Amino acid sequence: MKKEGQIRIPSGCAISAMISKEGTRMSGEKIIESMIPMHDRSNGLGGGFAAYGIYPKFKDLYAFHIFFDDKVAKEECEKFLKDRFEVVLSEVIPIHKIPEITDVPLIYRYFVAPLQSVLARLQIDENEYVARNVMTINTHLDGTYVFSCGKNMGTFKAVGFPEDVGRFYKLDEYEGYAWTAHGRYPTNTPGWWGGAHPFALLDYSVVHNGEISSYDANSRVVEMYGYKCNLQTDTEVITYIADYLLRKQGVTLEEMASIVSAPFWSTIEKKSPKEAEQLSYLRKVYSGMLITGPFSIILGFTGGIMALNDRLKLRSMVVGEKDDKVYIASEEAAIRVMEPEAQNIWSPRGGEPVIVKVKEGVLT
Amino acid sequence: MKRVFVKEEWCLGCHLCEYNCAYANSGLSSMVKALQGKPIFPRIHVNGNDSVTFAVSCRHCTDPLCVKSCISGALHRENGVVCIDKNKCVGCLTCMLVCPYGALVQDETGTVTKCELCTKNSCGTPACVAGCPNNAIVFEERCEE
Amino acid sequence: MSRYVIVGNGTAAIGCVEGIRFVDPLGKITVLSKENHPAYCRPLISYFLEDKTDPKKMLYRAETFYEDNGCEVLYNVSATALDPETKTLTLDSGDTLSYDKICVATGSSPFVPPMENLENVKNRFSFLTLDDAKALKKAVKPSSRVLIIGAGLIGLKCAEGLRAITKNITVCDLADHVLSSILDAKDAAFVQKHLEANDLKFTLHNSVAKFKGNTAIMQNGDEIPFDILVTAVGVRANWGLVKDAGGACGRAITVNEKMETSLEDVYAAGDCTESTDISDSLIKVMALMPNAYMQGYTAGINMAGGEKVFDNAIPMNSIGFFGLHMMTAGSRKGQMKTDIQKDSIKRFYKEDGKLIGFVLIGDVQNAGVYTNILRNQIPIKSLSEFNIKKSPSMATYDEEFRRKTLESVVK
Amino acid sequence: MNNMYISPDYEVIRNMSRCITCRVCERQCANEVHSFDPDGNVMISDESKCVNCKRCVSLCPTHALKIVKNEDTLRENANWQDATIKEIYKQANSGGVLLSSMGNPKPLPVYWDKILINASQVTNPPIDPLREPMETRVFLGKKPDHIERDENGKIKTDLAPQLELSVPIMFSAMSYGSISYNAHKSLATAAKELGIYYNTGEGGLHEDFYVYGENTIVQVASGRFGVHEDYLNAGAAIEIKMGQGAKPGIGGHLPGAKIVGDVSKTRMIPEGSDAISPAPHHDIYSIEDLRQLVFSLKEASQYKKPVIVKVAAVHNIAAIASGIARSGADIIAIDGFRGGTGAAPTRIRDNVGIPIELALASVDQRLREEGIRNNVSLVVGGSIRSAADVVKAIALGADACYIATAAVLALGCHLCRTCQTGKCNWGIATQRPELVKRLNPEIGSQRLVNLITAWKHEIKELMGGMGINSIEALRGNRLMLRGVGLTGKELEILGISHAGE
Repeated sequence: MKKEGQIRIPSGCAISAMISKEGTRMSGEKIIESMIPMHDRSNGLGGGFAAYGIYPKFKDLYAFHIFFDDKVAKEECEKFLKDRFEVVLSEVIPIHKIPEITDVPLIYRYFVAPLQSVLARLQIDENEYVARNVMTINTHLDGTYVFSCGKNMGTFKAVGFPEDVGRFYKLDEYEGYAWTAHGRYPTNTPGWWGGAHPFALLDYSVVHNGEISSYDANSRVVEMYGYKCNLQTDTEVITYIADYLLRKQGVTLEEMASIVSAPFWSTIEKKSPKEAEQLSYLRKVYSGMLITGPFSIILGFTGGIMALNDRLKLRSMVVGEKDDKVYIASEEAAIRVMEPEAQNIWSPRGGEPVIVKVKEGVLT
Repeated sequence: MKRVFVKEEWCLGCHLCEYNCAYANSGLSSMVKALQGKPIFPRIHVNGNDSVTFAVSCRHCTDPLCVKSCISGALHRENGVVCIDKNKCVGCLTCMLVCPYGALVQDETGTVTKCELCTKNSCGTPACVAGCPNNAIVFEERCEE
Repeated sequence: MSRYVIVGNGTAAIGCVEGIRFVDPLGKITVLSKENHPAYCRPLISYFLEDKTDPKKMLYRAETFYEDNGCEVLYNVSATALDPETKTLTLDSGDTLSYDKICVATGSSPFVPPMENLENVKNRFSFLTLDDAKALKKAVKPSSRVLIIGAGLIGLKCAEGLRAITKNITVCDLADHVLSSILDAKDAAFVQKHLEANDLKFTLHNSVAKFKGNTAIMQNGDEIPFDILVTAVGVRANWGLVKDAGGACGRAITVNEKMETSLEDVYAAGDCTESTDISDSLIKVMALMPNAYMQGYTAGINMAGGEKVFDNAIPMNSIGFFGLHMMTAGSRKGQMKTDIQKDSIKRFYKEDGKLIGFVLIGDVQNAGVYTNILRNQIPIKSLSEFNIKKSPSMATYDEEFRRKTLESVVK
Repeated sequence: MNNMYISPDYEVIRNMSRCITCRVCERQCANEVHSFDPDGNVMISDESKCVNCKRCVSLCPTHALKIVKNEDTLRENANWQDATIKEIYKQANSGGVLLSSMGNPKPLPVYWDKILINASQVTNPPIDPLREPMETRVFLGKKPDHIERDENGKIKTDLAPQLELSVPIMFSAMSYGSISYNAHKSLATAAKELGIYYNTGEGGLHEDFYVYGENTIVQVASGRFGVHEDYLNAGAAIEIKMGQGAKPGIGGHLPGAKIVGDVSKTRMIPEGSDAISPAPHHDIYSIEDLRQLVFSLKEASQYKKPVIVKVAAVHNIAAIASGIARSGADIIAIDGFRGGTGAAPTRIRDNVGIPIELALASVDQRLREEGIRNNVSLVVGGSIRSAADVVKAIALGADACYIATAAVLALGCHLCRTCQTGKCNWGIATQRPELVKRLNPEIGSQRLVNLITAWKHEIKELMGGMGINSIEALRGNRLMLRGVGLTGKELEILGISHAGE
């Protein structure tokens, strides 16, 4: 069977997220539990989490989480890294061996900083530098897969049910101000660890439930901008779109929402002329980044999360609150597990972004 | 009330209206049976000269001279449609003498025949209109000028 | 509520009823009918003779016409006097009828010139009313010899009708050609030939000097024996009612374009009136059915308070004998253009660039186009074509007129 | 033998038991095939004149007529086929270049028919266009690489001039002269009603049609007929015609007989003079010359109109397109070898150029590889025959499609391919007033509106089936296509997988 990257694999999913607006760091326990009631939304072929604020000690370093098929791959990759980065710390990511998770690859993390000399020569910023190198590793280094490369954040994923993956990575021992989780229901993958979600690039991570119909239109557009859609998954292309728009084009989260989940022309025409002009400009200029077909995504980034549905709301997604915490999940049941007293539970409309940011100043 | 109007700009002079009319008012189920090998007496006629053609049928005047002039009471209006009672017509042709448009003709019976907007047959939309290939004949409601 | 009285029950009377009702749905209308029939199509009486129609079909309007239009009809009633001062009408019964507006539509009566011993002729008939026709039809047998005095429209139409019953018909006239009121001698000869081909015999420029039993002694000495005599010399307007009341009259009752007589609230319409022929601007009695209707209708509208003028009367005739149709309109003077074919004659009369009259014999297709040009005095120059050899049609008019009539609702 | 008799291609079959001698066929045939024989009181026909345009068949009220292929044949020969031999006879008779019209009729591969479209099942839902909004609006023109913000942080929204289409279909260039006034009027009014565009072709713009300017693309071709400042500013866009799919590499020739009245006035050439468009633009012998013309036209139109460069699909089309994309042009129109024409040398029509499907796929891919796909919009034409072809073209990477043959078919054309005679019985490819009036633009435009509306419905159905609710999510979405019966090379060029993969 072909794995992710060799063929496009559709999948259904469960997603979940929690965030503290005060920046309070929470253990991964709740987010793991939230996936239990949504067990049937996954089929054991992939689960994963993204956590923000988990590496405060290394917050200025890029944390690379890497799967290696074997030692040879690891050595080759480490050589690659050494030529380009200052590796401050390399270590095995601690795991808890459990019978539910098998075929475990080598899982390492590296806290790195780009070599300033190289950066200066290339005249690009460090984010771009990191992104390009990660893309190169994932495209060209066989048996190596960088699945997380942001600062003070990390993703953890594996083949298995998400609640098992959480236990496997001992996420109850991490503390983050924002968490997202994903349970996967792919239809024809043999199950590859790299294919599990979240998908991350730099500090952007995406968990996604759905199957987008615009995939190749989107992927061929982002590929024009240097991204390589190695996995051929929705989550990957959505992450690249987010990276391109937010990081490279400098659009706001709201603007990004109005591009990928664009309001219908008929809706735009009903807005005030000024607003209509902005919205229609974005639709025209970034028309190739409109995403159609069902999706509910939670985009994680440093300092916040954004949840977004497709414009027709073809996938479920609910939001709830309690105090400074905001919870988002495919099902209300998952929210109730994280916070039985959750209030203001609502279902955002198609294309209506739910952006939650940690209070300014808390994270610096 | 809907009437037949003719736009000479679009008349092709194909004369199909005449044949469709004659067929529609023949009461027969096949055009071939109705028209083959016989003279036809359509209620619409393609007129014209070297440069222009157009079909002419009864205008269904709001104040029809023919009805006023009819010496037998055969011509009358039914809901605005100028109709002829062939039973009463004696073929005096006074109507032809007064109609400014030449919309009435004498048929093989010696009596006068004229367009009744296909209200007396099963066409629905007048046959000339339905069959005109170029919309030169239309069936519309228009206001009196 | 206005009270309308219409004296007469012919075409003009019906036009008058329809005119009144166009404006006033409520006013009381009383129609006085001398004849004991609902209005019928008088010109059809010849067709009645040949069974092309019957009294029921001859009705000018539906049987329910009077009821539908809220009219009271008094049959077998004539009016004997009109008093415009008191607005009353005296009936032959001696009763009186008061009115707000009155229309005199009394028509005409046969005019018979004095002929010696005429009063002793048995089987003598006029030919103007349905009753005349009924009586005549009853009297004529296939073997009957018929003598018709008058080769005008009435006489010849009568002859045509009787021809369905008997072959023995002779028509005499003082004039030297048939249909002298509408045709000149040349055209009349063409028509006469056709009539003779249909077994009618003529003795023209000749008239009855006296009667001797059932034989007419002609002026030229000929003797014509007959079984049936029909007098169809002419008609005279029934103008007495107005004239006796002091109303202006010429050869008939004088009316203006609104059909008003010189008497206040007294209108007149139909064969009893005279009006201006616009083709030659002369005042004429135009005893024609279309005119009668238009006059009656105009009178009716004005009587009921509406506004209507009828100012384009022309003499016109459409008539056919034994399948030969002829149509005439307007006057026969001015510059004449002629197109004579084997079986048709067309004559046009122009004056000041306008068509003032025409005669069509044989080919009468779309003659209404000419009538319209004549009646509306359309300058011939403005026509896209006026080719007398061609049949008239909408193509005869200019483009503007065509567009107006073909692309919009017309009156 | 002098002037070899060539048996007619068609035979007129009249069912005498149905013919009512109404003579409609006679009155409607500009080729004078039919006539009435008063002696026998029958209709007769001279089939040597018949071009099989079906006007008589369509109008015969008793359906007494059919036109069939003449069964008179030469001895069968797979190599020397009938048509081939007859062409030789014709050339031996005349000594001339063979002329024909409309598109390439040869049985060359039609890739559209070997590409199949995807639909959603189970893992994501198809969308019902009757229940959910389904967008087909498209903007053609250059898109910026970066956004800019004003001092308040608002995005600056001044965009290079764009064409807005309600549905990604436009009527492609057909000149006034090659087609009739009424055909142009039909196209113009339909384009306006539909919210799309029609194209003047190279014959200028009749003054009556300036009112449709917002929906007009004015063309500048090598003959520069009817080109002046007002003309350039009259339309919504300006198209430089470098080539045409039906006859790449050659110009045009409208015979003087058709340069009459308004055609002459509109083209700004004397009545009766032949209108000859040179093969090249004599001011464009290279790509840098094109850039100069593009900017000359932009100058003349104050940079308010997008400039389209139209080229025929030829062998190195990807490189040509890349050059155009860097020339300042806003839109590239590519015309495939099956595109129609009013007149072309038969040999050129049937043997020069490449299929639009392959050209489109390679151009789209090339522009993406060069990162300049957003510099230009891509419009493709050359036998787009149905909504499915449109969907496939968009999925291969086109922004919109040009249709012309389909449009004239809607107007009544029966593809008899004798436009060059000027005796079009359907009032389309003719200037004879009595024939021109046969196309009532009211009917013509309604039929075009119907056609595009029908296609729009079908496009929506197809998109909905794929779970796509806006056309931009279809553009370049090649995953939605699969090939059948195509070689690996063909699939590679098309950038699609084989069905079943």
